[in-house]
Amino acid sequence: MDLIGGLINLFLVMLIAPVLDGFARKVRARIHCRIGPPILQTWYDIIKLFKKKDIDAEVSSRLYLISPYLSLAFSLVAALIIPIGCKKPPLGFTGDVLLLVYLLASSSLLVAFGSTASGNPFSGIGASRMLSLTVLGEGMLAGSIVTFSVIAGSLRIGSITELLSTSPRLAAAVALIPLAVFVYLESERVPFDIHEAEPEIVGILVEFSGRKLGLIKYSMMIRSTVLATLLIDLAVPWWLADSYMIPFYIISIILWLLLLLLLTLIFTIVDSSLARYRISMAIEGLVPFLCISFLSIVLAFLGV
Amino acid sequence: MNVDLAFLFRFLSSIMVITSVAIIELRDLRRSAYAYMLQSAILSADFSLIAMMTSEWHMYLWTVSSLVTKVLLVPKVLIWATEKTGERIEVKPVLPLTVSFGFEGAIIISLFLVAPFVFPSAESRFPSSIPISLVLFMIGIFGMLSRKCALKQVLCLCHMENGVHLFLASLAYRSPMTVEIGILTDAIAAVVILLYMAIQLKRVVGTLDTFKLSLLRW
Amino acid sequence: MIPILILLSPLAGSLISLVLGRRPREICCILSSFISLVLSTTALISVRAEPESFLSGEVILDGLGALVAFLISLIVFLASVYSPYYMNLDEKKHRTYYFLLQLFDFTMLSVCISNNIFLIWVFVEATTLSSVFLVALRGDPTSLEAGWKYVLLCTVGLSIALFGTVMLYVNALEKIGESGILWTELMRNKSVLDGRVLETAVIFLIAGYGVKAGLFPFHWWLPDAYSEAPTPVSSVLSGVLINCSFLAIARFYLLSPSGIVSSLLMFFGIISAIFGSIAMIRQVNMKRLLAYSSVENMGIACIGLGAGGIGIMFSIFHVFNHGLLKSAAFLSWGGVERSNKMGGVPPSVAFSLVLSFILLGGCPPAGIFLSELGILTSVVRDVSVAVLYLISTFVSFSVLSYSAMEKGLGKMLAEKSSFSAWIIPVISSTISIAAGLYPIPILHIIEEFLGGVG
Amino acid sequence: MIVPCILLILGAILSLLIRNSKICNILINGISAISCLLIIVVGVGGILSRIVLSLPLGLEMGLDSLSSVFCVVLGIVGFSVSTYSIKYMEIYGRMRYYGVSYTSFILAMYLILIVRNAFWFIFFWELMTLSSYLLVVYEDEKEEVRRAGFKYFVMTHIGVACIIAAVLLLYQQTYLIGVPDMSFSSLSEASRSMPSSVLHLCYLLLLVGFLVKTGAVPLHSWLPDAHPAAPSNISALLSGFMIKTAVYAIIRMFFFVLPMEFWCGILLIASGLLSMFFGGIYALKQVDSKRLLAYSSVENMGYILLGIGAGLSLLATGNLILGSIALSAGILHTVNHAMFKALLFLSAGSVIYRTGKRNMDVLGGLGKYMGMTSSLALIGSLSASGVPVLNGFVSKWLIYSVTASSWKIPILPVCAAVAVMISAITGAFLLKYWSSIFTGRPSEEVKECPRLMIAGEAILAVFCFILGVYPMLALLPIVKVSEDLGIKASIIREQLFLGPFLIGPVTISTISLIAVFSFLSLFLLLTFVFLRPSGIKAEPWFCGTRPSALRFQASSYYRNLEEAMRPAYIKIPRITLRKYEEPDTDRFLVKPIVKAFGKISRAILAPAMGYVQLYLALMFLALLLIVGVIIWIS
Repeated sequence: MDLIGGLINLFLVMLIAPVLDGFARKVRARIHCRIGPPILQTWYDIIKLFKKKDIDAEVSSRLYLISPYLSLAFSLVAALIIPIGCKKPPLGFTGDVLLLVYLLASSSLLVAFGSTASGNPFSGIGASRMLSLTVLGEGMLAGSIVTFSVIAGSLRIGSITELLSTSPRLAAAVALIPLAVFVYLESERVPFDIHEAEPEIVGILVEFSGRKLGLIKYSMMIRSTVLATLLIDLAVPWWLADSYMIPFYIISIILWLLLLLLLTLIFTIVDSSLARYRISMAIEGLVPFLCISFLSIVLAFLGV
Repeated sequence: MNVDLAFLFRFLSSIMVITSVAIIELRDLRRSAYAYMLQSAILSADFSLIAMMTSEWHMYLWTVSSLVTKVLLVPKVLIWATEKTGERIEVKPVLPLTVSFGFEGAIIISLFLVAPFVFPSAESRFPSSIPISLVLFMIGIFGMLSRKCALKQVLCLCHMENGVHLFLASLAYRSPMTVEIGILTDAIAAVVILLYMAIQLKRVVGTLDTFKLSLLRW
Repeated sequence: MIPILILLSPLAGSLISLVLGRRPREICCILSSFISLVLSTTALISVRAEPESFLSGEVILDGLGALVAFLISLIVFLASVYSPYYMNLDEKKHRTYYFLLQLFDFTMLSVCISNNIFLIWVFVEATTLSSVFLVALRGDPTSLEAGWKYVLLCTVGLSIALFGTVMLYVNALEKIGESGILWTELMRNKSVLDGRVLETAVIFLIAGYGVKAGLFPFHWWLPDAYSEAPTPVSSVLSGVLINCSFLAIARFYLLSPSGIVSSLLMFFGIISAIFGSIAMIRQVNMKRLLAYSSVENMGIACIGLGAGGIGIMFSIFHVFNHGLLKSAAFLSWGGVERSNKMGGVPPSVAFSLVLSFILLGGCPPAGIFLSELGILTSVVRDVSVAVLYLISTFVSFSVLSYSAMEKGLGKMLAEKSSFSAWIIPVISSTISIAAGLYPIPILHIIEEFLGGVG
Repeated sequence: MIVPCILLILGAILSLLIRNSKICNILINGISAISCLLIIVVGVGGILSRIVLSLPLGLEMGLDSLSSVFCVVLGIVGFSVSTYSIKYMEIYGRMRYYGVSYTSFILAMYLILIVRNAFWFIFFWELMTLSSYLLVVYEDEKEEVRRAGFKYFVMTHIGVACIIAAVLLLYQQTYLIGVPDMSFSSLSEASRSMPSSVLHLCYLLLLVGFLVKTGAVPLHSWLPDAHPAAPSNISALLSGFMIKTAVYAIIRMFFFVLPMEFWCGILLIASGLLSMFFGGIYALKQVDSKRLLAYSSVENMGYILLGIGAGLSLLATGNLILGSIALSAGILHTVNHAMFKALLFLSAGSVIYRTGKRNMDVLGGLGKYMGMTSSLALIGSLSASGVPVLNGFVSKWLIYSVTASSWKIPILPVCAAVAVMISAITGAFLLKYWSSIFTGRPSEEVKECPRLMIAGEAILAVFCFILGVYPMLALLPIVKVSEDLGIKASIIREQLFLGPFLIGPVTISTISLIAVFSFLSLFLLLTFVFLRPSGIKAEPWFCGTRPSALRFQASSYYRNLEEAMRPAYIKIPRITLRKYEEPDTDRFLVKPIVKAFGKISRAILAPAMGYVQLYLALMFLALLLIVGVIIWIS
């Protein structure tokens, strides 16, 4: 069942991720009083990018070529670890949640390395900004995940969700705040879209084009979808089915979709109502959340 | 007989204190050397008195040797050194005369008071020899501290050694000959070496002012 | 009769060298010091727990004396081998130098084997007088100044020791009789002596000989004399002269090793160690730095003496090692001075410099490390003392290794240097390393000596 | 066991005899390489079976799992560094100096691992310190090298003094229990009967002594100076193995010889936390490539100490399984760090070999000419930042997992959270390291490094890869260490905890994860080998500016982050990035002390003004005081 579950996970995530992006674009357009593109527009974009002719940067390392593929691969492996529809993820073991953190971080780190490998100084600036944010973001993520593991007494996502669904705790609620901020941060929305913003000329993607660009964008979407799923899993664990029993499973997958759309809606509204930060402001803005995440560990130990 | 000798001893010792003040305070080096000669002569007399009182025959020898070295040799060499360096009058000392007198008085009084505490069991057959030897010693030190002239410092050293020798003679009069000869030889050798160095100083540095000798610091 | 022969050889050497030519004089000096080295080595090997006495007890050969005599003759031998390389003198000074060097040797050796407390004083004073012209050999203002201070301060200081000696003698005369002039007799009957007078006398003696040993408030002559003397002479002065006075201090201290005397000695030791080590920080002149290091090491040795127990044993061992390494440091620095004139330091000289300096600082394989450790274990009960002690050793270690690296490294020449410029310091460093790695024989001698005197 | 020693000693002697520096160079490094291979053989032999050897003079030797694991690591690192050095050392002179110190350095490190006697341990420890000092000051004509050497020398000797003091305290106790002996076994016996206060003092002294050598904050300040000062192959050895000998010593002493003590573990954890934090954020700021790597070593030592400290405190409180896993994680990270850090230092060395520069602000774009070196450095960087399928990930992940699940010691989960964050910082500064040197517009035209140098690096890179995909290769012998401690290894292996990486009970997830990892690595290889550029090349887009005016300097990579973390850089008023300004604890710990001592020195030397009268007066003042004391007493 694990194998099939894994395949289902992969399939769902790969399918849904661009749709969510399209949904976000639609919502944003509506907020701007535009009609906006169709929801599947992002899918069309990706397919188009895949078909396009590839142009390489002149002075580049081999990593520049392969990093999009690797990034996607890591994001996909991360999708295996996250429970979708069932409390037990397809690839579950003690410490899996930390592996998840690492896979996602590595996926973006590889993109950063790859973009600097293109030899363009602007990508370097983008990469350095991205990693500056990631440092704080990882801290927040780690803090909240450790909180959850302390509360649940386990390092498996499966056990954590199971426990949270039966006995909710205040510390968990506190830990959700930095986690949510991190998920928001990783989905590259205003005000944290500094390293790869639409109106920005510098950024990690500046030298990527064609298939590579498509792969990276796709991998970013998958990453944010996986993270959003993690947030949903930990925030409202009740919708998850206990096992792969078909009816419950399918219901909970539908619930998952709805929750994702809801989350995207919220994020997009926040996104549209905020202005962009300068990088230094963004970094300083994240520090309080870092503190909150470490506070939540203390709360967890206090048994709150 | 013994009583008289003791009185004589005390009398002579008291004169030694006066001579010691003279040695320090006289600005003319030759006069100061003569004062030293006088003091050494009294010291030799003290030695012979000790010899009489204790009937230690080798104290006579000591008398003779101190007569030869301290009364004749050292002043002679000192005067020769003043001639050699051409400095008859010493360099102006650190302290003015009155202050200097005050210090000496204080040293004399305090040592007479303190000595019984420091050397309580060294009761001697020779009245007040220990305080006086200490006075000579300390005044010598005081002279060395307060005078700048190199030759004067040598004189003060000699003076100080007089004190030490008086101390030695009045307490360790039974020590063997070799010891006394050794100690005297050392003393004389030290004085001669210092004088030689003083002459060298005059020749090389051009002055006997030891305050000028402060090139080596820290 | 070995002790007398040990003495005779340098005395004869000094007299003979007056009438010889340049080259023969150097050889004569080397030869005489070599003979006394051989003799003192045999003496060291043959030394017993019960000291042998000669000339109706005036001369003795015990463990302590033999050890220091061995050290003296070794270092004087090394210095005399080194001198022809280093010294560049005109005829008159040449004669003076070799004459006085051997005379100095003679007086120091005499201190080691004298048993008569007055004669100890006489010979310690004689070491000053015989070495003052060695210090002032250059004859320029600074060296004369150093010599002047040296002889004046030491003479005055030693007169304090004479006071102490007289007090001791008078006390002994009453309680023991005529033979109380001998140190061995005093040791044997120390319980008979009047305790308070004994204490006072020993304090005076320590203060007096402390001037010569370079303990803190009395050390002022020491940096001047060391820095102005020609380097081989500095090596002898710092290597063994202060050991002679330390020997005197140790002998008299052993008469009354308790109560106020030991705490006073400890106090002197601590302030000397702290002062010496901290004063080293500011020195730019290496020879002054080494001089302050001598102050520090004498302080450490005094701490050991004052602490008692194994501290005494290790302080004697410390003095032995310090002598070896300090002379090595001076001689290697002499090599650096020489080669600096030619523009750079050859690697071999730099090696000897770094080696001797860091070993002197207390780097492990050397014996000095072992002795410092031993002394530390003896003072470890008293926390404040131990802390001050550790501070001083750390500071001196840092300063010495820093200056070794500053002076020894970085200005290398590929050229070869004169053999004696580096082999001599390396020899004495090696002996110290050997003593550090296998200290049993020396410690055994010291232990027997201490057992012999009770 | 003895053969490598003989070979190395022979090498040292030969290097003294041979005058031709070229032959000498090849000979020294060749002999070292061969003996390192032998050391690997010895280590592997030790893993398979215990070996004990007793020589005269108390020179007992033994190989248990712990020693063997470290031996193998030493062998691998030493072999690749020696291979690398054959070419690298050509740019240096003074081969005889190098030969003696290099061979004795390896020899000392090897013997430290196998001796079982405290005296010889200290002896070889000292030999290692001295020979490494000689290697650090190899370029002693430079002022900063001498300074670094001095600092290294003094700090490690303070450490050695502490170690010796502790061993002597233990040795004293062996007299009391009647086995006056310095071998580890009798010291261990003695420590059981020691009064607890003395034992605690021993612990403290040993901790300080070893932590100095590991370069743990706050005793680290020698490390970032000494590593850049040394030639790069030596830095690789220093960072790759020498600082690990202290880890070995900590494990040996605190787990095997002395009774395990809880607070020692906590101290180790604390210093580990500090090291990883400060090492990480200081590395972020560096512009000197080797200095950056040195701080990265401090950071990684933090991870190792965290693992070992967690192991110690857990084992001491009776959590046998978690504790032994934490210990294994610590050792595994030691192994991994040895591989990737040596690789990174060697790559920095290759850059120095070709350009002579360490300043990352002026370097750039070397990847165009030094393709292989660039790729190898990339593997090192990715491995160090913990990208899965490379080895850095596995051990870091194990450390996080075990600390995050040690709920009984509340500090540990917090450490885990911090460690994860620091890991992101690692990625950040290694990105800076790699990209500012190897990407961008080339700063100068250079040639690729010689094959031998590449080969030396490649060996390490291969190990980074293998240990990343199949960490059980290293973990199996490491778990035996816990077995030596008396914990059944089978129990540990049965814990699903380590599931994917140990041959435990085969579960679906185990297999699938291994499958996934293998797949990922295969994917990586395939893309690396077969993915070809599309053939269409374009100038990088410079947003319309003149390309020659553009360069993203290393010093401006993380300016904003550094500004945000300003409080962590201890009281630096304003971060000036253009200069080589050091956020160094020295400024706050060492320099004030040195300054104060200088002032005291000035003060106490004030009376020494050269006046003989003054000296006399002082002497007599002291004398009067003494007399006063005598009178007062009586």
